[in-house]
Amino acid sequence: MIYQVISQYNYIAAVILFFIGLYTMISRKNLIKKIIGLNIMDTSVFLFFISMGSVEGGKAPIIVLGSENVIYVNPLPQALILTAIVVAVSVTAFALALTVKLYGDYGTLDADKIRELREEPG
Amino acid sequence: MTEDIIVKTTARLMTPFIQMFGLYIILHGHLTPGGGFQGGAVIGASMILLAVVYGLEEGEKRMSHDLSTVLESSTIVYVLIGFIGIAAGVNFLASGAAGIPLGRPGDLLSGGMILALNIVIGFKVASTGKTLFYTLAKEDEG
Amino acid sequence: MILSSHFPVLIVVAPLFAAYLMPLCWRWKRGLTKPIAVTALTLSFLMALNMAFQVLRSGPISYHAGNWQPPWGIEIYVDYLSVYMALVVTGVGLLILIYSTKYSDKMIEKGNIAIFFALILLLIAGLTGMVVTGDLFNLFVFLEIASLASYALVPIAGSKGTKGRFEASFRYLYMGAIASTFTLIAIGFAYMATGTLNMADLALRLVEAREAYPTLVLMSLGFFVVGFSLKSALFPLHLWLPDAYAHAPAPVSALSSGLTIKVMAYVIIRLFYSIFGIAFVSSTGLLSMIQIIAALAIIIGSLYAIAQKDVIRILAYSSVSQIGYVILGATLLSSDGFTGGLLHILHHSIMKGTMILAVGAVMYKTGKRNIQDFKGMGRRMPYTMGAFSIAALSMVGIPPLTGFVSKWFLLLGTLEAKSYAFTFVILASSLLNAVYYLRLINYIHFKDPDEGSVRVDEAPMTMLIPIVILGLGAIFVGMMANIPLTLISKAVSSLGL
Amino acid sequence: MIWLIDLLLLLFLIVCALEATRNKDLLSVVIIFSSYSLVMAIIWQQLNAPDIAITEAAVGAGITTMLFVAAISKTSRWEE
Amino acid sequence: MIRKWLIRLIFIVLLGYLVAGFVVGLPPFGSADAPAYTHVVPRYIERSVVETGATNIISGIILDYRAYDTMGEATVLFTAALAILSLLGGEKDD
Amino acid sequence: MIQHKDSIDKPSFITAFIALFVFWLLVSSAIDIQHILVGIVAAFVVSYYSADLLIKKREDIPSIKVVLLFLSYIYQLLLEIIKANIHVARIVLDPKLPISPVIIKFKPRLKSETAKVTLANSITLTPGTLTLDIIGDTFYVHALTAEAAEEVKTWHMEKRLKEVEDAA
Repeated sequence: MIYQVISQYNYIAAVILFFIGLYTMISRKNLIKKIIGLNIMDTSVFLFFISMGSVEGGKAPIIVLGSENVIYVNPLPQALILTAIVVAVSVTAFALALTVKLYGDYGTLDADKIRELREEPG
Repeated sequence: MTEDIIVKTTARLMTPFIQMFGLYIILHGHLTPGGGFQGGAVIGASMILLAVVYGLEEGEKRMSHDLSTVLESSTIVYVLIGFIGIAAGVNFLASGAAGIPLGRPGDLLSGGMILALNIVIGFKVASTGKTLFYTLAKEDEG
Repeated sequence: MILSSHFPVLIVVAPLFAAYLMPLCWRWKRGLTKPIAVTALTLSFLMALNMAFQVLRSGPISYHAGNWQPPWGIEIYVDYLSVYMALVVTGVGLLILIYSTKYSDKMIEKGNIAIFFALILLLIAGLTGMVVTGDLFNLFVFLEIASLASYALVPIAGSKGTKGRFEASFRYLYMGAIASTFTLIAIGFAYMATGTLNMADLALRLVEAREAYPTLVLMSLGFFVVGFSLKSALFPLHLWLPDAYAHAPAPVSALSSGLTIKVMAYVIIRLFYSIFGIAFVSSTGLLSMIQIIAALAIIIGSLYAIAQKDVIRILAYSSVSQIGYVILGATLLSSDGFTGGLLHILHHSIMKGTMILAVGAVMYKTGKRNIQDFKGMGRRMPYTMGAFSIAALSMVGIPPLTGFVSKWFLLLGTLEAKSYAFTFVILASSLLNAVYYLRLINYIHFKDPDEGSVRVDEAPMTMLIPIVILGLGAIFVGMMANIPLTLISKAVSSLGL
Repeated sequence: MIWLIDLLLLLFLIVCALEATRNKDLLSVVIIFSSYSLVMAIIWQQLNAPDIAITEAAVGAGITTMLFVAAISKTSRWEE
Repeated sequence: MIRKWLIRLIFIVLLGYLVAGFVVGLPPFGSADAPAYTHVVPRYIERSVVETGATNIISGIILDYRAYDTMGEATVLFTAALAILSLLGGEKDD
Repeated sequence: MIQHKDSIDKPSFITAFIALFVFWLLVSSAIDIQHILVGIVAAFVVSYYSADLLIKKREDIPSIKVVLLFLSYIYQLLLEIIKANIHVARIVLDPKLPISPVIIKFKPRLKSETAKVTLANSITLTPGTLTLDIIGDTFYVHALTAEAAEEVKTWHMEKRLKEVEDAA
């Protein structure tokens, strides 16, 4: 049991990072901190995917022509994560642009203060 | 903007080589690790480097607004490459099945549609990376 | 070369292609921006119609992108349910787009108009892509396109928008990003347990995986449900919605309320019925939990709506309540209930679309949207407000209108499932709906306008026509409910109820 | 012994993430996050995912960091 | 003070227990028998060179087998660029 | 400042093109006809886009003699780096850790900006020393030990670089 848990250390690290990211997103009031938390959370998911694709004794999925009986690691999760990284960057960039705009309007990055300062639309 | 001549001169001399390396990554995407996204990101980073060292106007001068508009829309080419499949009587985005020659595996000019798509994606990512940074960093937002 | 066999992919590619053209048009040929957008979406709608006939004639269509066999390549799978959703999305989307062509001139900052149309096209393309895809990761990609476009559409009005628009958009993005990450994790778990991303293949292989990796399958289901509940604003997770609606331009609120959250609800239905299997979901106890949540959403959404002063917020909370109907109908495990839930998607898309667009027309003319400002509006904008009133009555569930039909089926469903508590919930909520919608109608038609209020006349034609078409849709669908019902009943029976 | 290095790298990641949560100076947080990305890239190289490693190094440590720096330069550097 | 620490300890132990329980339920790390490695992937590994002409399997997957996804991905980037331009960019009203 | 794109002339363009093409061949895994053809196109694109960064004006074009001298300079630099590596390793592994970090300033006789920056980067690349800044003609160098600092002031690499500069 203990060995089973320990040997999956990549997954454990991914879960810990996920919770750190989620915690940062929820507990910090600063908007940029929230975005950092989002990024940590995203990378933890990527780490989980890549770990899932790992195969013992596997080589990187670049085929060396003419060699046989080579074990390659699972390329599909890697292909998916390539897409997901781009998505994460896009969301981050847009969130940062919003942050800049919010700062221009309210002069603060504190989520609570922004909520106080906000006026209801009429 | 910096006044440091070490940074300035190094950035100036390195940028063409960084861009060349980015192109190398893009064009070897089907052979070695890397591809359109990675190479595009490298080229985009080289433009960001120029902007950080020499100021945003410099980069704007090198890549006009028209050019970046065109490059932003370069995804059109991706779709048009996809239409080759339909024109050939098979499905959207088909490569080998549409009769696009795959070449001899391992050659630089091989991989059928993959090489073309890598180039499209490379330009797209480079221009988007540049646009994202330049828009975000622009001093006067009007 | 038979083009019609490529419609499953072209229906997504057409709006995408138009969206790519938008920046070019804006730079060099401004006059072309709007015609291209409308043409692309019209094409999309016609393709959806054609596919509906194809599907009705010869069963579900499976399209293999890139000619790769399904588990290896991406399959686009159009069955009865997909084509029904595709019709709703492209049809209502088209009307909202036509409405926006006029609306955008006055209410959107000039520099943003091309981006506004591009983002609307991207949003609709993303939703259509989600609806027709047969691949789990492809679903995620299109989900991200649609989400990013809708975050960006909230503050699009620029300096002509309200002050809190950035905060609303940030909140929306914050919730949406968490939901997207959850979805990605869920996809990872599902892939880990089965080794495939194709939905049909996944459904087959999950049966075995449930034995081998029970925790994985359960976690996958859990993350999916939480993620898409967030995205579809199911009751305790609806907090982002009212702000986002209140600050967005009217066509955007109409799109989000009418289409986005419906498509997210569709994904939940798809997950339950086509992927995990409704029997398995029900055996985990999740189903009864969701039923209760949906019932709570119906009641609490309505109660919140009664307390609002701002018309858009009333409609927003009403959406929270209506999504409860859809989810409740889908989880009742009775074919009548499911039919009602699916019909409610169409009904609510049309009704909410009409009402938000009508409110948008009033804002276009007066710039105001407090409930007080609607006094006597019925006399000034008779057609707009007439459509609004028809839609409101339909929401309450007055007989020949659509709302009545879908609620009738839902009631039958609750009776069939012997869940009498839910019968009571639906009846009670109709009463609550009546409270706030009739109050609105009273203000609009039976009160005199305040002294010194702005004198306005009817909205411009390009805005009025979509509103009236949608309003007439309420009557039409209500009278001839059998037309959508042929598709829905096929969908229901093909999903195994 | 390779697994020991992996373990150390993962530990470093967690420490970086915690520090990024704790630190009040946003510019430091961004630099810490950049090194976090680089270490993540190394881990992915260890897991035989060179494509993803390059992407993370170019995008995560390069472009994302620059975007953060640009945003911070236009807002405030300190978390209140 | 002690109570606060106790609560934290209990919380961490609980979380650890949950994580351990979850991790044990996963297929072992690096296993070649996991379903993720045995169902769809073998074809990519064995045939991608022949079928796509690319020796980099990942390129073969993202730009040929799953090229439709990558079109969506490029679209996400396009959307992000438009979104940022709408907030901070270009021409404004007079 | 960087020059504007229109001012680039043909010889500068061709020089940049050749430099980039050689770089392409160096990083390429194989040299065959396809690599050469694609390399020509790629080098053309990059030099079209940013040749003016590499070669600011006509006088910057190096003669063949300068290139050869520069290559020999690079070779010498590699040897220096290896030597310095061993030296630093000895200091760090010494249990007494005999370090005495100092910052010194000195004025090399180099004139051109490129030469100065090359020297600064060479100093930084050699372990144990680090160029902090160049202000005017003055170099500010941080060194691990006092001897290393003295050595930097009278480094023979500077003379070699001067040769390269004079040849240009």
